[in-house]
Amino acid sequence: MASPSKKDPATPAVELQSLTRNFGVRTALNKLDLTLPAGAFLTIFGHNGAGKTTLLRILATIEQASSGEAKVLGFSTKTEADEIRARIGFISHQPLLYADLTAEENLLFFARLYGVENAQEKTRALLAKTGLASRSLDVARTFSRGMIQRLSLARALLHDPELILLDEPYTGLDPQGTETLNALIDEIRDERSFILVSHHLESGLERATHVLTLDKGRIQFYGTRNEYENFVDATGKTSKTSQKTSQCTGGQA
Amino acid sequence: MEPNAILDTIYSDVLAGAPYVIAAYALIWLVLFVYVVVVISRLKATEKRMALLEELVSKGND
Amino acid sequence: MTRVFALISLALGALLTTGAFIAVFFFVPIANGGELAQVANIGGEQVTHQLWFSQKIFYFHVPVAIASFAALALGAWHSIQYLRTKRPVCDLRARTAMEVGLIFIILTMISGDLWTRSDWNTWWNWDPRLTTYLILMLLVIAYFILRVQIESPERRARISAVFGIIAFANAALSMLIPRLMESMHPVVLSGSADSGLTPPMLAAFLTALFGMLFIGFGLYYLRSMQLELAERLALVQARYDEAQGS
Amino acid sequence: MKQFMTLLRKDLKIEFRTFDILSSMGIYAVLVLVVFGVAFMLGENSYDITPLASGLLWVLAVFTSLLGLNRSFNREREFSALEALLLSPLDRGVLFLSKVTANALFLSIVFVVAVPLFVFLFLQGGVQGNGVLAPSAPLVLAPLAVGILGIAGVGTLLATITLHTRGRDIMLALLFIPVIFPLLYSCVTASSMALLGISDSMVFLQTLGMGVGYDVIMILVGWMLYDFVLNG
Repeated sequence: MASPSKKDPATPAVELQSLTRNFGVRTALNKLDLTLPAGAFLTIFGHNGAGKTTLLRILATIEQASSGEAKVLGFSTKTEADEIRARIGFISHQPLLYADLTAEENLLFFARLYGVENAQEKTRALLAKTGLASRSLDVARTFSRGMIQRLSLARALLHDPELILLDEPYTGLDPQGTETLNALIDEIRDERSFILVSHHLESGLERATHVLTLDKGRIQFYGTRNEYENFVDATGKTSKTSQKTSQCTGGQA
Repeated sequence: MEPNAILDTIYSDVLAGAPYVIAAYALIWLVLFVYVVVVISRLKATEKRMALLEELVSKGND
Repeated sequence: MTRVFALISLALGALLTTGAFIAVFFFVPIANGGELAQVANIGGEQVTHQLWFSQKIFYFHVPVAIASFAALALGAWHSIQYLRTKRPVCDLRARTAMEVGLIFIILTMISGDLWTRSDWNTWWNWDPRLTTYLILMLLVIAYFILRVQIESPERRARISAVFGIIAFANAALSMLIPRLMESMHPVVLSGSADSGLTPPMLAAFLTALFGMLFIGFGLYYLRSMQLELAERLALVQARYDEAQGS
Repeated sequence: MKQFMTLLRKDLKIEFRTFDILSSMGIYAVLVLVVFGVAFMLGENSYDITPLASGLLWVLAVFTSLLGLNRSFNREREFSALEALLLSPLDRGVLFLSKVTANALFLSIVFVVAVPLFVFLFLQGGVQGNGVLAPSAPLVLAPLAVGILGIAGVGTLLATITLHTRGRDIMLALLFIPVIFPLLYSCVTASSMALLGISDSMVFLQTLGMGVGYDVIMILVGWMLYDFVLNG
């Protein structure tokens, strides 16, 4: 598994063509059409059950769409899933790790699984970057919520992904944890693309270049962040934290 | 013809076996019959509910 | 229109089986049972064998068994179709085929058990063939219990499709292995069912077989129509409630 | 192939650190033997169980492996590690085969202890005058090996299926025993032949062959269908 070659920047990070996903009678996603340019930072808002997480899981090739086409980094989720999996990192409120392996063993295991060449150095570097070097020999089970989140972020960065998907990563994090997570995201921000699913308007908007709001599986709004701000002012959409984007540091979980 | 031992052995199996053979056929027929009746009655019930719904829908939007 | 087609097939099946039934009990000679101690001359005819009356169950027992195997095969086929095309109707058809299969397996068990009772006068002996059918019954019952256990319709269809295929592969193996094992030992069972079938017996057997297959297919078709209608009804009902609600 | 080794090494590393599966299976096997002992040997109505030996051995095999298989995915369930595997560019068949190998290894370890214990406890030809085993007794290892491979193969597949159902462990038993029947049938026959003396070695080999055939078919079916069983 050669390390993922950089695609030419023109290919969009995500292309959706009438993407639909229904669970029996309920429609979770209803004919979504959307193109996200490479290097963008998309934040997805929406009430519970609006289809945010389902969309993310389809992009991450964990779930399949009922109909329609979804392309990630130019690869189709139906036919070239493994190509996509080699190029995306996924962070969610679930740890996605092995509880009985140590921090270092976890990273080494996933590095080898992703076919990363210099697994040893990569692991050590990431452990240092996420401030877990001191705990690298401790079993993940003994970690605090914040440390697990950082280890999960390290795991997602092992294979130098081009697109990083974050599914409500701030849930259950203390302010200090959110702080370090945001710092880490900024550090690796260079021409990678990001998709963040968040309940929290505040922290979601800070880094967003594009915003998507879903309602009952349909696109309510999709555009750049400035367009979103005008859209919010124009419609005076009342959402409890929709005041102008104040420069607060870490958003409350 | 006086009771002939051989005759008894020949037919012994027939008499002993007979009730079970008949029971087997009867049960097979019964189970199939019950199943057919159940399926048809369910089919009728579903159709009735569909008709009811269609009527509601047509009444609803005119 | 399709309902008529199903009813025709059912009627044809019923006709054939009753025809076979009449033939078996009135025309086809009773098969030969165990050897007699010595040849007896009754009414001028040389009688050499005990009359094996219970063999009469054979004419329905084996066709029903074959029909159940065909139903499982149909179930496995629709399961494969579902995995390939993800169309919910395939899952529904697979489920119906398994249900009809279960009915026929139960019939095979009943007739097999009664045959055991009349031949070896015990209600149950661990005869490999009969045990195989007990296992198949458990397998299909497990299939339905598995279906009930999974909530999300999409995963339930996928998982039961996989188990449908496993069940069929297993059914084939469960049928094959006991027979192979038996064929290795010198055949002990005297007058085993399929050997020594005189032409009239064969004719009766075949009519019964096709009759059962037609009944099976007719039932399958009727049942899957009923389920498809119920499914559509649920969809329309949900849409209607939604329309009412919002 | 590299991924297969990585996955296998991970399973072994976690197991030898926590002994989660081995301990539960080992203890369970001993308990089953104790129940056999009490049932057959206690008091004056003790029986000569040599003719039953192979059957009892397989009762032990089936129920011990059921327990182990149920726990084999615990480590994937905790911290949602299974989803992490689904996210990686990993062929699902490789994941299936690595899990089957790991489970087969764990089962073999438990049996390397349990079978001699069984012989020690029941077949010593002691006071009850239990019949001495046929000279071909060591041959029983062949059906045992075939059986363990089959149990691990089918067991892993069914354990993945019942992973998402509500009543997990009862569901696995419900699916496992009907599906394992053909393998059980050939293995029990083969091992009783081995223990009680092989009259016709051709028959023994053919019975064994059927067990092997079952393993090949079922593991192939599992390998092909694993992707459908796994995702979400």
